[in-house]
Amino acid sequence: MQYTLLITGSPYHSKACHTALRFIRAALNKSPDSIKGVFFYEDAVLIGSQVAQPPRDEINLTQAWQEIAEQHNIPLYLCIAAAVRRGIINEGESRRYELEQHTLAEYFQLEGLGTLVDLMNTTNKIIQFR
Amino acid sequence: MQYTLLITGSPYHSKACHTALRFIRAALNKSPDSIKGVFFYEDAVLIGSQVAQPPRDEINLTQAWQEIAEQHNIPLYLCIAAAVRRGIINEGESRRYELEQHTLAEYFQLEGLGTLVDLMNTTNKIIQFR
Amino acid sequence: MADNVFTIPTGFSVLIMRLHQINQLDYPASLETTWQNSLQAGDQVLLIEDGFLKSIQYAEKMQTLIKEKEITLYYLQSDAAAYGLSPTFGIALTDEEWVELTFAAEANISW
Amino acid sequence: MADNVFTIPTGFSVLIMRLHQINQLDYPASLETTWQNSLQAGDQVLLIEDGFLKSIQYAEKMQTLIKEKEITLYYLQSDAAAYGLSPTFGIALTDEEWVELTFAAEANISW
Amino acid sequence: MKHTLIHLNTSPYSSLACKEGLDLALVLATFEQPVDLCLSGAALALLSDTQQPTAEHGKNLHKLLAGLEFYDIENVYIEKNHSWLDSTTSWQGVTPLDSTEWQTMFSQYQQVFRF
Amino acid sequence: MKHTLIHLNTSPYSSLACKEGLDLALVLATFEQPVDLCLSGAALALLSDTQQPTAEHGKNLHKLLAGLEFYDIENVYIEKNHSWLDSTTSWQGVTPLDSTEWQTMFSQYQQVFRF
Repeated sequence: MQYTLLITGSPYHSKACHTALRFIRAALNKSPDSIKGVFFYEDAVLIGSQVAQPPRDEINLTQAWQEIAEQHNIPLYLCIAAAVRRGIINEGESRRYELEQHTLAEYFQLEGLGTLVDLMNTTNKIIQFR
Repeated sequence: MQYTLLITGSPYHSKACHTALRFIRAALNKSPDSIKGVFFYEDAVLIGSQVAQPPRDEINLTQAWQEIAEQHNIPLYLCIAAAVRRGIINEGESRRYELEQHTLAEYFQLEGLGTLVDLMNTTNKIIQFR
Repeated sequence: MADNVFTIPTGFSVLIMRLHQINQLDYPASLETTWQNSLQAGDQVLLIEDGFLKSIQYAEKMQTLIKEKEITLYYLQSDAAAYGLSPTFGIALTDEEWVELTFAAEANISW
Repeated sequence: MADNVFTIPTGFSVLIMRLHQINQLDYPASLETTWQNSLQAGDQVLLIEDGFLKSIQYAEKMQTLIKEKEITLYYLQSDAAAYGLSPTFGIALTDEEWVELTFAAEANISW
Repeated sequence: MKHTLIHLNTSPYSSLACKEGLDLALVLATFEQPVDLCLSGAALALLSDTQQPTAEHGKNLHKLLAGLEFYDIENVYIEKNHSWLDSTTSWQGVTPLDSTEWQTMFSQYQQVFRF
Repeated sequence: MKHTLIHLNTSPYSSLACKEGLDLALVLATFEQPVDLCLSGAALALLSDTQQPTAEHGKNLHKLLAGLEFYDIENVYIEKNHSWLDSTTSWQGVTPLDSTEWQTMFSQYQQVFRF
């Protein structure tokens, strides 16, 4: 049985991304195939910034999620509309908007809400962290 | 008599940046010298992103603030610690952290909280929007 | 002025009249209590953003607050127009009057 | 099972037992009422993040809720350790048990 | 297929939450997923007919309501007696539920997401 | 010089607000501005002596309390009877105010900022 995580809370204004990290670590530890994908929506897309620099004595949350993605081959999706308006932009979007900079961190990918619907229909349940 | 605006609410999660914009427009219209500076702290620093792309049928809030700064010569300060951890980074900080990208929009500047204390002591009052 | 004003150990003996900026329809319960209890006679309350909706949804409670706490209540004309809703009490301000009121207050607090 | 369950016009006639994830100490008043009223007998409530503090600050109210609504209340051991506070009721979960409970629920709602 | 309830509880003019909730509802409907809406708190302001927000307030989301039926979103619930809106000047497409119905509503969906 | 009250109302482990409020208080004090603190709601958790947060919970801000006096921050107010903390296992440097004192406190500062 596989599950989807939906994260909507800001990494700065809420604990959603932190709590979901604790959850996914425990879940993968218990059964490595239990999570099919993680979808970030609303302010949670801010987690996908390669530019954000947390103080050295604090957890690097973006990096912690990247490690999950790398080690367990779990896709981390950011809602493209929510991300672009919040300044989380990959190279392709950057060119499209004629910008010089891009900010999307490795292992995160921009996708439409249709991807969430797809996860919804191919996994047992969505667990939300807000 | 001059005043300081302190803005702490996220441009995505609150109306602080929108309401303060309405306020500063009315204030400058009434008396062009009334605002000495605007200080963005906490999640409000996200306003200083040059990368964020709001949908075309919505207000471009960063641009609206830039116009205020340009037309009235009002400094827009972002708390540097709050900004760097949230991925709003100028070229200097970008080099310091050995990053390839920078995100700080024109007319915004990164400053320490000491700048807020300075404004506090050289203006009549601080008006907060959160 | 400060003769029978109760003072905490800050050494301040004068209560500073202030403009309370209220921007939420519903604060968490304990904070709602705190801001309402902190009102002093003569204070001003300005409803902005979602706070404007208090004048509609909690009309009775707000009117009681105005009387009991001896405060003056303001809201912004532009918010009333945005929501398409008209409160039956309180003083509507143009954006220019909003600036005047805010600058004129002895102190400001944004809840 | 659904014989005397009241149903709204969605066409659903079965109440789905669920795990309510509560992550705030104080929700805005109306939302606090909504989530508590939405509890059905047999539901589970999991306090996480700030919500953990409900077990300390609102200990009595939470215990009443458990009895009246016939629910089971859980919290995370790691949160209790982080805050250095020990509730006198409710079931403490390891992170692994948290995952089990969450996966096992018929439905989940994050308030 | 999972039946989803999108619960809007924030003002259309206080953050992006209300808009992003509606966006999700419309995408679900587009992908032919059954979805209902319910409105409470400041989100009830969405229903007022006479809104005239400025650009600084935000997008006028009221206009989307008329199109919901086109997306096969047929149920928009509010709690009876909890609405402070004048029914003569607000959107008529809502279904008011009494308290018991409102309270059990949340347990009748496989998925509930609040915005 | 303006006397500032920094009002902490959020948990040290729920967002950056509590930390950023303390940062502002310390900077004000460093610049020799008079500043007091008051704590309510989830911010009272700051006082518990026996905290052991993980990196995911956040920084242990309790440790900062001992240093406040060094910064000449001498007044840390809480509301008497509103604290749910065991006084034997929580920081002793607070000044409990009764309800009237607590309520008038907010009117005794030129500036109040909540975090």
